[in-house]
Amino acid sequence: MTSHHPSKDVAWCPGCGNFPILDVFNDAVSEAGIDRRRLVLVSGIGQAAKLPHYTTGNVFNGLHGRALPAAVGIKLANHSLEVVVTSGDGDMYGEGGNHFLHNLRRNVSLKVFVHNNQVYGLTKGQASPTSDEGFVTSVQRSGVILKPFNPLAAAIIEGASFVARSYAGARDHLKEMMLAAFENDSGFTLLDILQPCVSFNRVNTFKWYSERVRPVDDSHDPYDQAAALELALEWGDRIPIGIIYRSGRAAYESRAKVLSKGTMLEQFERAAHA
Amino acid sequence: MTSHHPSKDVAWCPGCGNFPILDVFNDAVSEAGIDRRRLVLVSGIGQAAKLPHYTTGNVFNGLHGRALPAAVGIKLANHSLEVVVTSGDGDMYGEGGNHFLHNLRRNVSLKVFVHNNQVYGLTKGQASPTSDEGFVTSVQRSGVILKPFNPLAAAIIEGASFVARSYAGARDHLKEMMLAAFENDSGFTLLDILQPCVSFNRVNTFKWYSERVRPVDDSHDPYDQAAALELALEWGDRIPIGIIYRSGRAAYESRAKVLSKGTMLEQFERAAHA
Amino acid sequence: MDIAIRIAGEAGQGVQTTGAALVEVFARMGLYVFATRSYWSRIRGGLNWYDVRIADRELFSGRPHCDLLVALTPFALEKLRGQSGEGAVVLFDGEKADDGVAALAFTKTARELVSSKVMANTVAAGAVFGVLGYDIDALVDYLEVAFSGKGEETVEKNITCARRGAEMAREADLGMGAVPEPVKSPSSVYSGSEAVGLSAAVAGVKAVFAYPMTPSTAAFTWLAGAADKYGIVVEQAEDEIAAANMACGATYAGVPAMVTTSGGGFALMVEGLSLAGMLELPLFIMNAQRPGPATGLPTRTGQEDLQFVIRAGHGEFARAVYAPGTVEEAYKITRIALETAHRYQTPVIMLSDQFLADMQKNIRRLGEKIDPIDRHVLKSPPEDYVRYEPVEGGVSARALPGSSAFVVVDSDEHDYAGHITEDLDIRVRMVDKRLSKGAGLYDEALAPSFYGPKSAKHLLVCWGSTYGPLREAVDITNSRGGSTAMVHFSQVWPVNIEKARRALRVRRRDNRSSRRVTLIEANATGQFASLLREAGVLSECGLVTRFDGLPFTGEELAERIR
Amino acid sequence: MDIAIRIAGEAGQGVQTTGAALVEVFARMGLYVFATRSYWSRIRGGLNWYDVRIADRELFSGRPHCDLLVALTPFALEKLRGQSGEGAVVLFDGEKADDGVAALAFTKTARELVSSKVMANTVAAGAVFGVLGYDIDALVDYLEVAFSGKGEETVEKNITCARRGAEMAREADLGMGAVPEPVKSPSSVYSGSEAVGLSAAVAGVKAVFAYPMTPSTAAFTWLAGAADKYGIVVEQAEDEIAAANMACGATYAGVPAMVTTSGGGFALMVEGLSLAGMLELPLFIMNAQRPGPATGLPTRTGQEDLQFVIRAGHGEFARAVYAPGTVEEAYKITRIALETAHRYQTPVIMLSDQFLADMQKNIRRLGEKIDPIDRHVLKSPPEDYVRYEPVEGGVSARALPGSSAFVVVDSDEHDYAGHITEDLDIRVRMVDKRLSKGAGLYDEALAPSFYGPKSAKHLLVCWGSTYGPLREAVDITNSRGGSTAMVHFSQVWPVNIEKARRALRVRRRDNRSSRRVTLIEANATGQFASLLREAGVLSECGLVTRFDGLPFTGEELAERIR
Ligand SMILES: Cc1ncc(C[n+]2csc(CCOP(=O)(O)OP(=O)(O)O)c2C)c(N)n1
Ligand SMILES: Cc1ncc(C[n+]2csc(CCOP(=O)(O)OP(=O)(O)O)c2C)c(N)n1
Ligand code: SF4
Ligand code: SF4
Ligand SMILES: [Mg+2]
Ligand SMILES: [Mg+2]
Repeated sequence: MTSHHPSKDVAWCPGCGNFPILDVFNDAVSEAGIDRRRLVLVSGIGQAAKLPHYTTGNVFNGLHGRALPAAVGIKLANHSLEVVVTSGDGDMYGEGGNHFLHNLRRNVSLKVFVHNNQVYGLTKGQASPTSDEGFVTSVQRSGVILKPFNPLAAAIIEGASFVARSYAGARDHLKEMMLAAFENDSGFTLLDILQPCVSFNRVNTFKWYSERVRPVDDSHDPYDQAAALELALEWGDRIPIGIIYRSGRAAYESRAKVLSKGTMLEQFERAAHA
Repeated sequence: MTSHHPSKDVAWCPGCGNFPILDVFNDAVSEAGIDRRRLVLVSGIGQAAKLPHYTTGNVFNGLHGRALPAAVGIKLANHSLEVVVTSGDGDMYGEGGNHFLHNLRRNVSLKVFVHNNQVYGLTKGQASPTSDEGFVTSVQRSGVILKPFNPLAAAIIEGASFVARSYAGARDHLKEMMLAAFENDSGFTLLDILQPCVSFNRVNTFKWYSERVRPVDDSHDPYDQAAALELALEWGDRIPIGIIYRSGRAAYESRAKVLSKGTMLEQFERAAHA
Repeated sequence: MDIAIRIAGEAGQGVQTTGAALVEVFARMGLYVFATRSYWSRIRGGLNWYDVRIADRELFSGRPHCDLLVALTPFALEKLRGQSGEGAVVLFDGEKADDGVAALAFTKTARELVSSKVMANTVAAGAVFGVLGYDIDALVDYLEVAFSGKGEETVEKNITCARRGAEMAREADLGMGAVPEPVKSPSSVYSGSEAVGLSAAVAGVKAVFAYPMTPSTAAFTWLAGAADKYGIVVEQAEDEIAAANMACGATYAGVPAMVTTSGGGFALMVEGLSLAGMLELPLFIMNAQRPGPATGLPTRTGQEDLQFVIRAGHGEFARAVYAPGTVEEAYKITRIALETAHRYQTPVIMLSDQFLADMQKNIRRLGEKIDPIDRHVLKSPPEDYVRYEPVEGGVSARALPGSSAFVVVDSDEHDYAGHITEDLDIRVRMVDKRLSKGAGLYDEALAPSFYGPKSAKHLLVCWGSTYGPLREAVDITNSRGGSTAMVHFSQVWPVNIEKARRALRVRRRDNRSSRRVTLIEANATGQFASLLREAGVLSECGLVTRFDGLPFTGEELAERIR
Repeated sequence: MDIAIRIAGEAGQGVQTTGAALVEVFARMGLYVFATRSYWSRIRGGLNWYDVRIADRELFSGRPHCDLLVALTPFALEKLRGQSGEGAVVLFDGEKADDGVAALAFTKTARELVSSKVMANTVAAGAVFGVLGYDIDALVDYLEVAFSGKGEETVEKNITCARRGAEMAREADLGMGAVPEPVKSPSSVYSGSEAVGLSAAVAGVKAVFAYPMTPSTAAFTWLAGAADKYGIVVEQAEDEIAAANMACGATYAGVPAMVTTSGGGFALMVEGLSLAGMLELPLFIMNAQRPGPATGLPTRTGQEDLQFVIRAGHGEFARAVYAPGTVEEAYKITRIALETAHRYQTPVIMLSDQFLADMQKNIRRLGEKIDPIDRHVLKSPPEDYVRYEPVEGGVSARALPGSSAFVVVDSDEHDYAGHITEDLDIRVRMVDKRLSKGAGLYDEALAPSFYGPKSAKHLLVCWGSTYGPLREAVDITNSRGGSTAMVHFSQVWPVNIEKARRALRVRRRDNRSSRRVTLIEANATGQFASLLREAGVLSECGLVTRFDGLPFTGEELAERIR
């Protein structure tokens, strides 16, 4: 695979948890046999959101918080494309929270990979929606007093097709999760990836995560919503990673009548050449 | 209580579920002994959001979807005020979804009454986030294919202090819930009120709701999150109404250091007269 | 010869049904029709009315006073009687009324006759026919078609009601003197919203994203109804921010897309607009204006967002802003707007308003056959394709993702390949590239149209939906011995100085017109006047404004521009 | 006599620490200091630099070329060497280098000397002192204070490093010829962001809402740090829409509130701005500009949002827009902006930019004692108080909720009491009321300031942060025999025609100046020039622009305005 002008200069800090995610992503895309020319990487703004520039594919690097609506627009225009959203916790759950919420419900087949470092990296260390209580920053001087946002639980409740968590420090696990995500074509596919930020999060470090992450039990049935919720609500000494939930709902594309006649792009081109 | 120029002309349709809500609201405010001069009614735009004009109190009728941030601003400026948000399902959960999500986490002591008619009333009947699947409208011609948003479950998961549901057709229950809401001063207080829209929702009618709503069992412990979630996820033949959840978390105001020295308004005035 | 009929009552009472039926019938009869709607922001109650004006020549505007008022409620009677013309016939749905008002008890009649309250509307429509003295058969024919789906009995009942209504009017001796003779008017009735929706569908718009907002919802709803026929994905977004960004995504992927909204929703799309400017996407937004600020008057009309939409968005990028003046133009300009967006790969905004969105007129049938615009995309892009090749004129070749090329777009400043850059030399080149599109847009900007005698001493200038009222005002004033002509801009940005000066008879020397010039705008501050000054077109002019939320009418304007 | 020092390296390498230390030390020594920062949008790597300029007279701008470059990485050396002035001293943190570059190995030295990589910064600072020939004791004194909290050992180590750095420079015989003599310069250093934050705190801002966005975050962060001291609730909003609406709520409840953002965030606040216009709330927004469109260049500077912020928001309402030119003015104008917002009960925007936000200068100490503005609120409103009493000038008496009055505000068009209305006569009166504030704002608009000889033949016009560079350019050109003066607008909306004409020597007759006029703007399209044309102030002028994201400098401008 020759790389198509990927930015040579990677803007991440040495040691950042984004590097292993990028590596594993490249592996997983190859292993899944995804045609990079049909791959569209959609992102917002943030450190995680720069990933598309460091790999090969089509890229839509949009506005902070607005990766999801752009991705939905792309997928609805041409649902034959593999649309992967790569985003940060601030981008996806903060500024983009309303889109996250409603796209869980909309259930368009997007692969949504959130690099969750529990902090705003690019803007230098303010609290993000997933920052733990007590997390001290230049703005949250006495520590965060908001309850951390629970993306997995929200996704389970509001209708996502596939909900998983992995960790940048567990490469094999991460690859397995990405491959499972690529395989799921029945709607919104959320993979929340715990990602240490070595520059601004001195609490949730590689060590911190490594001591806590635990793969979910093989016995866990991802179709069991109550069990999934229980796992999703766990956070602290044990942090479950793995496929937490599958809803079994049909994807938006398969339910929207007009898409059954081909992609909108094909429909346009048919009309144009008729 | 003499009314202060409340709009004489009520713009609701005859038979609308908003009327009993307004009645009960007035009763509950009186019964709770709330000083109307310290009461601030904050709303966005929609049919429900017109309520403040039909009763007596201070009114901040802001933008569609933006009642919550305005209410938070008011409460943080003067937390001695009783701030009640009155909103519709589109206003609060649709356009305002991101504020809903993050204010659950922020846990400022607001009383948030959502008139949930499962439809956009004021704009003539499009689907709202809570519309049931299959609901047919002028826009959703083949019926809604998005999964209905579950506000109670979201509120339970993301940290609201108090989560309840009632029904416009159950006046006593509704009053009880409003009184309980007024009593809760430890954070975000959500009361979702099922409200028939006689003009645009021909599915979820008074009859439909009446046949389904069931008060939660006395044995239910609202501090039990798992049990609360189970109730919140119930929807269909049985729709639980009552106090679903209490988190026991402390309110934002009691945790923000700067507010311990009096309201910001007092602090300003102290400085101005120093 | 023309007659203005006003049907007025509460929301939800049938004003809409009756008005719409009359419009259709009159058009089928061969009369020229022009209808407007006036309504409160509520579902029941309040005061709504439907103005149906008919004539034996083409109409372009409503009239402030009606010749025939049909008041369905006491409130409607009270509020609108004073706004009826001298000698107007006033019908009231009741059993008694003041002098000069004919109490015709439509509801009672319908209840007695066919045990239906709803069919009071048909009685009223019949009464209108009675008053005007038109053959009731035209209405009967229409009712047969309109209610055919509801069964024989319903049809019969409606016909009975219509005939009875006409009789009641005749019995009460309410006949009007002269009425317009049916001629060979075009028989297809369209509203502005329908014209926009149809044009978009025909042009090959394949994705429509919106969040409901009056008065833009009508176009959105029309497109939802046409989705299956034309093959359009119509998705209600969670908010306007989503709508704009979804449309950006869809256009990136290659399909023409559209967003419909009104001022407050547009405000939320501003960041997305700037995104489209940076990504060079053919984003197309229709902003159907209503009076502001903030929520303002949701169901009223105005032209208050002109300067806003022209400058909206942080940073600098090229755009075009159109403002069609009539139903026909709404159809024509929607396509032009989409074409411009695609030719220049840049956002385009179309300003409509409640007046244009809701106005109805019978015109020649509009094309319904799909005839997609040219998207100007590369069929087989080269392997080494880069999205932002700097070229003369600023418009780089456009490829689509999923083809043989990688398509990289970025909201950060980017290099030719679309990748994020901090190279400030490239920055300068990219700014130049993006802004150089402005030259092409400027050259191609639509010339303003001229109506009236070339030699007129007083030039009246307007833009957007004010076209019709002003055109009538020109005719009225000239018929009264005045010397007026009008200049109408259906594109308001960029303003092509040469074209504008020519139309306005402006001398280059001092930017003054050789005629008296008056701007007509439905806002309080004269936004287009400022724009002409800024563009260096015209340094001074008079100004006539209206900002109460109602549209101008020809008669009113004729009074005010003397 | 002045010297420009540039410390350059990667993000996270200590550029910031070294630069900031030098600024402080020089100011304490009695030198005039002016510092700017240039950085990429990343946390590590890339190329950042800190420009510290020192002189024996007041400074207003940076310089394009430095006299002393301290390159901490090969990349910094490669990129910036060419931008050093003729005969500049170039230090490189390495063991060998090309001719003309002194390899001083700061990192190696620090590691060997005190086993710390971080203290390479102190070695470098010492070397700067060595090159300049200033007494190292000034730096030593500073280090004692700066590191006193970190313990005796750290202080000692730093001192050792500083002394060694100075020695290294001397040993390498790198002494510069003439350097500015310390004089009695003011010793308090502020950045533009600190000045804004401090002014807001002093003015009694009690609620600050923001979503982080470079380059506005510095002011937000400063206020977070001052929250306990001044009593301010500082809350990070979930998005910019929330921030604007939270501020609207807080002002309604009676406390001065502030929102900080940059262009893209401002775009999201536009609907909230319109809300404040309708509700008549004293919303105060600081927009620290950066180059766009969209994400653009997050850490760079520009003046591209002028027209946008002036027209932002649907519907029509009055507003004021300020654009301070210097650190002192940032302090002064922040207060004026808050006062104007409260006096007129209308939104006010202050345009800053990355250049102003980050620039540092030593000036006389700014007031730190709280001195709240007058909110113009009724102490005991009457029982029958109505919020929107129509009064001459449009500013109704303002009461607060929780007092003896009910305060009703509504984003719909409303009656005097604040309740929603569909009465179109009231609508007209309310529009008139809201817009009539414009007259007062117009009268009170700050007159532009003038600098240079009254008789100058060439007038240079600028607004906002371009003040400093242009002021230096005026001095430079005049010292070279030119005849230039400058006019600076620190308020850009409304433009008071009379005041502007007077400053610009414009004749009423033909809107031309009796001098040659050139506008200087950090955007590509000359937005302020358009504004002056629109306002009817000035019909023609020259234009000098810069839009690569870097600030103007005096020298560069002097070259370009010949
Ligand atoms: C509308 C808007 N608001 C704010 C910003 C500034 N901004 C850029 S990235 C970012 C937060 C990034 O946090 P996250 O998404 O968690 O990404 P990370 O850098 O941590 O990977 C913010 C606030 C912006 N670019 N646009
Ligand atoms: C920014 C913006 N978008 C859209 C609208 C139009 N609008 C007004 S109310 C409403 C929906 C109302 O639905 P809901 O909140 O459920 O209230 P209901 O009328 O059903 O009580 C919409 C879409 C608006 N006023 N502002
Ligand atoms: S700031 Fe944090 S998230 Fe960003 S690149 Fe550095 S380590 Fe990674
Ligand atoms: S439209 Fe529905 S919600 Fe609105 S007033 Fe009528 S019945 Fe009530
Ligand atoms: Mg993050
Ligand atoms: Mg609703």
